[in-house]
Amino acid sequence: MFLLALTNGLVIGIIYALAALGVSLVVGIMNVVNFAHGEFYILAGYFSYHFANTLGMNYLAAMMLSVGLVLIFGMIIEVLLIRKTYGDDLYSLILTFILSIVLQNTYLLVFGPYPNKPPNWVKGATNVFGQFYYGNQRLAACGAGLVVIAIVYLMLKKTWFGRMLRATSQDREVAELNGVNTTALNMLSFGLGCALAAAAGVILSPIFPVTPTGGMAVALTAFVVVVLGGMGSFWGCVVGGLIIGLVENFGAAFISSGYRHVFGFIILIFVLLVRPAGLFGNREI
Amino acid sequence: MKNTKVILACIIVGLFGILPLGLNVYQQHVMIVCLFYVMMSASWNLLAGYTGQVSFAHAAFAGIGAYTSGILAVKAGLSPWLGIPLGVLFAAVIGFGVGLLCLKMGGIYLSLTTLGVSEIFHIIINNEYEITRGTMGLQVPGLLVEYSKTGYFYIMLVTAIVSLLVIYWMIHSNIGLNFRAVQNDEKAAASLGVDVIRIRVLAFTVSSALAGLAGGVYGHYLLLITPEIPSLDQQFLVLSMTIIGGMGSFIGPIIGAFTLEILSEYIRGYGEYHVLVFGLIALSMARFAPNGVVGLVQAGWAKRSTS
Amino acid sequence: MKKSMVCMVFVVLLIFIGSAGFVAAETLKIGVVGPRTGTAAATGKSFTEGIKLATDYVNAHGGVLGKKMEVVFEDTAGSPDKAASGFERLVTRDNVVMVLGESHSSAALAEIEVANRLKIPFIVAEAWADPITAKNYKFVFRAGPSNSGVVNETIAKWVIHEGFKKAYIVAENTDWGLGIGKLCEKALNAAGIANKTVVTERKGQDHYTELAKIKAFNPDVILAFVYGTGLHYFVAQAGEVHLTPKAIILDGAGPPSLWPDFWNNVGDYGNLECLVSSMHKDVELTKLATLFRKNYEKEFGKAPTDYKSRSIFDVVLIAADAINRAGTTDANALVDALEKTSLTVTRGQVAFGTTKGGPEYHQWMPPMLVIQWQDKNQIVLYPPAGATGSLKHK
Amino acid sequence: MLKGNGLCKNFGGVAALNDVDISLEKGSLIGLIGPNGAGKTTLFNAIAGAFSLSSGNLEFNGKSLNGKSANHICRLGIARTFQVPRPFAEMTCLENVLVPLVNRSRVGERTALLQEGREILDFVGLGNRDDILAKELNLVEKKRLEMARALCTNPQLLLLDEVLGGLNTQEIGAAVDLIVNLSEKRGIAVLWIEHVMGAIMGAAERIIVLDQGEKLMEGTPEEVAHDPRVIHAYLGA
Repeated sequence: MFLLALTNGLVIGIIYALAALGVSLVVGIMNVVNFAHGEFYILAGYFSYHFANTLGMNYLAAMMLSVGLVLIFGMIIEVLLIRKTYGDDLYSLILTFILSIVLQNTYLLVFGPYPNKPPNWVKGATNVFGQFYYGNQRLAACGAGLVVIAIVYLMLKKTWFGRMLRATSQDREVAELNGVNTTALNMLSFGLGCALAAAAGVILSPIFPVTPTGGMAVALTAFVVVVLGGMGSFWGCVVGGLIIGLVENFGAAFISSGYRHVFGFIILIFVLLVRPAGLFGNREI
Repeated sequence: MKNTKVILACIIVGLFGILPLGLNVYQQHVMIVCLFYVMMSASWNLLAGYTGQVSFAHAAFAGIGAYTSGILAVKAGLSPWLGIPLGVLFAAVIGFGVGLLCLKMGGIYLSLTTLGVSEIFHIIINNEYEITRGTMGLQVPGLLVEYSKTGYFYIMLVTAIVSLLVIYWMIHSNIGLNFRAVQNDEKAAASLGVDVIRIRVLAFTVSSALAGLAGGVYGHYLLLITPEIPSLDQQFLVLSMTIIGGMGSFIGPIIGAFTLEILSEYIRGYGEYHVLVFGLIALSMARFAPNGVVGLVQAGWAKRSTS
Repeated sequence: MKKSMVCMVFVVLLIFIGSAGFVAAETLKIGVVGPRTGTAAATGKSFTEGIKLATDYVNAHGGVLGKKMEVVFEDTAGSPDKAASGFERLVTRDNVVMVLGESHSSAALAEIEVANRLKIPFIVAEAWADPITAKNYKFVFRAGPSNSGVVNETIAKWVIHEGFKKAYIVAENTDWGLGIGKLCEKALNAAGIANKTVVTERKGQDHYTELAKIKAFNPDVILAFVYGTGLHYFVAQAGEVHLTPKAIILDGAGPPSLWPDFWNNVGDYGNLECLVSSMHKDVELTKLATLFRKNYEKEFGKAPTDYKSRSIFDVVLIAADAINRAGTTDANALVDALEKTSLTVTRGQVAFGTTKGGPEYHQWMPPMLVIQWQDKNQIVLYPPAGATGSLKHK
Repeated sequence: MLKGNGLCKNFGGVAALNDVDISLEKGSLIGLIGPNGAGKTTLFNAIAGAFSLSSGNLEFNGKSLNGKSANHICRLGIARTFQVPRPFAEMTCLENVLVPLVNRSRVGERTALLQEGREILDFVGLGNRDDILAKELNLVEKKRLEMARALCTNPQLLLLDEVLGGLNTQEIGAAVDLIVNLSEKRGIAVLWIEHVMGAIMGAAERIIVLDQGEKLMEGTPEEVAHDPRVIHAYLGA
């Protein structure tokens, strides 16, 4: 039981971190909390399902294409809705909150109420520690999650685009003075945030099939992880995801499975009381 | 000037007083629901529109009011007439606590924390189904011995008027001035002697208590208290109504609540589409007219007076 | 000052627009309640299909009281409070003479209170909780399964019939899940079958923890009372952790295992899963059942899967029949007519119980089947009279 | 009246203030100068209670200010202005000054307070702008509003942060007169950060010079102007 909770906690933790990464990025750079994050996740899940199952595409190509389409969709949303709200973080929160409800109901209309699941990449289960069987798809998703996280890390630290993003997230005015086109950058980084949600969506939807209203739970967990880790902090996101994953699974295994999600919230509130800016946050709030 | 306002208010209240005579049962029901949303939006507006604390736990506080009174009625046989005040008190106490918890947080941190609080509350209701009956809903006794729509209409009307009077008094007193100062610039307000902590916690407590009141009366009107009352969907409605009406103005949420509730009754005929239509209206209002109907009217007025 | 006056006038105007009367109906309206949105929106879709076929059938056979029958389908989103207000709206706004449907017990329990208060006959189709009829409300009927009926007549008998020794009950935390879970516990204890129960959240996605607890008990059969997507997750994950196919899962509701995406969501782990259903193509009890299948295929271009489309079809027919026999829309006369119902529908001949005191009052229990998926074919296991095969283990 | 010993403030390991002593008498007018990033505004924030000190002691009229909140310090009689004006943008000028007035004393008739508010707006030269929203004011007017609000708290010590920036020569003259007037006629002590050297050198009794979080020197305007360390700090290397 202990080992199962540990394994599941780590795997789910990585997955949480991945889902939260997009939120964290957008908060860090634009100071916008995207309430509709989960809906972008769901959209990518539906896309990859329909590309792979309805159109018969290769699952990898379906995933890539879905992420790309959500990236573009995210940029369109930025232009239409988010651009007007810069500087007023609550305004963007309210707008994206309404957007999330609109998207949920659009999905219900377009994709129908049934859960949709893209094909598994791998089959079967692996016997872990000789103790229990663990789904291969979950292990694969965990691996894919790690790969995406590593790519994001390298992109932030090593590329020209990443430097520009970090410069902007530290001091927007200075970045502007140094010739960074922040309008274009905002559009790109919002799109990127959505694309990360999409990446989480295509990786996870074979395990947890997508439903029109499924995005809210994803977004909630992502918010908890981001606030816990500290808004805009890369490592905060990863560590926060792991903490929440482990706490929830150990809580569910040894205390009460019904209160699984409450354990995460309680940890969050304790951390906020001690460190109002989260574990890795240093921004003045 | 002040007199015209008072007279106008009296006329409207009077009109409402005789309204049930001209309405059928269904229309009376719609009016009662409208009044519930008036209370919810106006009290959320007190917190979000006047102190800038965009809480996502407002519906949860309505739930606290409703469940406290409902559980007391079902488990202890307490009359709702006593249960509702206790629910209000309990909501106020929890609101005070959440206000304290969120003190050091601003803006989105506060919003996300209240979201968490609301979620915890939701999970507790779902898990303690032996007490709350979970998603199944708690069937509670009514406020009236003999069920009567007209009776409930008047109860709701009186409660709404009392709530609105409390809110009106607050925003036009020194407290309201401090609320707005805190919302505009917390640091500047503190430097000018505004006790920011007291003001923020006060706003949370009062607003939560009013939500608890609205939830309690509503629950005992529906005779059924479910996790829908403290749900995020409900929060969405309250937020949309306030924004569409006009956040930060006294009359805005009242207009928003009536407009959207009546509108949603009309578009309900479209089945699955109604929430979508509702959301699209809210979205375009929030995007293109962030000050709501009141803002539009004011802008129109300003235009006319300058031209 | 003038601004607020304009606003006030605006409010008052709106109220009076809102209060404007509604045009009187030229047709005779019947209301249906059910989830068109929310987690069980799929049921709403099945209901819509069934309603379409039933309306066409009734109107092609002369309508009701010489008028055309029209069905107004009100969304409950699966939540009790929306259900109660939706029910009330059907009666007060649309002036329906009777209300039918519902598939969530929690919603139905809220609706029967309204039906009783407004004195409107209400025929429940697919909400199984016993108290719905056990409350013995004069205006409430059920032409569909009840928890105790399903457990005592079908599930428990099947478990004994197959000779299972250890059972695990998985109940979602709703009126239906908890209610049927308790009844199962009782029935299994009475039969001396070792059993344990775990309660899960309706919207839960990750069941690994619960599955580990179940695996430690090593049951022969898992009675899963989880509705909707939750069941798909559960079946897939149970397969992943190698709990199945050693243990057999029974979907205690049925439809989720029949939804179009079931196979896609659970993959091979769906093989050998069992489910409760009231419909199977080889076990058509009446001519009407065959007609229903034919019409359904003609109308929608596919075979009917979710049996709830047929349940609502039956209930609409029962209602139309009662109205025509009563010759009036008076509620008391309708109740009298319903109590005297003797109509053959797709699932057999309907007759409502009239003995007060228990859940049998105003209840008609259609026969239910236990079906097993064997290589994507539905094999009827129980009752033995209708069996088209026998239980397969790995 | 104000006494500070060994004031230190660290931001993530960087010392913004390092062992600064400060002392002010009633009615005095002290200038605070130093290059950008010298810690002037940090010192203000520490005195006004915007954040707490890392170490050191602050006393006002014999009462410790350590750990006191901003509003508490304001009620003790210390008022401040902000370098970048922070008016309550969505409120009228009169409402802006009403905020400190109603918080100064819980009792008091609204009409009397409104009267006092109008007088103070008049005094800073915003007499005809009562009902204008603060966000519609120009920079100079915003600075005046900032000053008016600070005065409405009825302070004994006024902390002014660059109130002259962006003003023309004539406006500077008027502003300096107003500040000197406060100090001399009303007996309000003023601690004044300013970059417009001519003005502050002419008006202040004494000048404190900060550089890189440390107190470089304190003296009369005359002494400061000729001190080589100050010249070096300003011109830099």
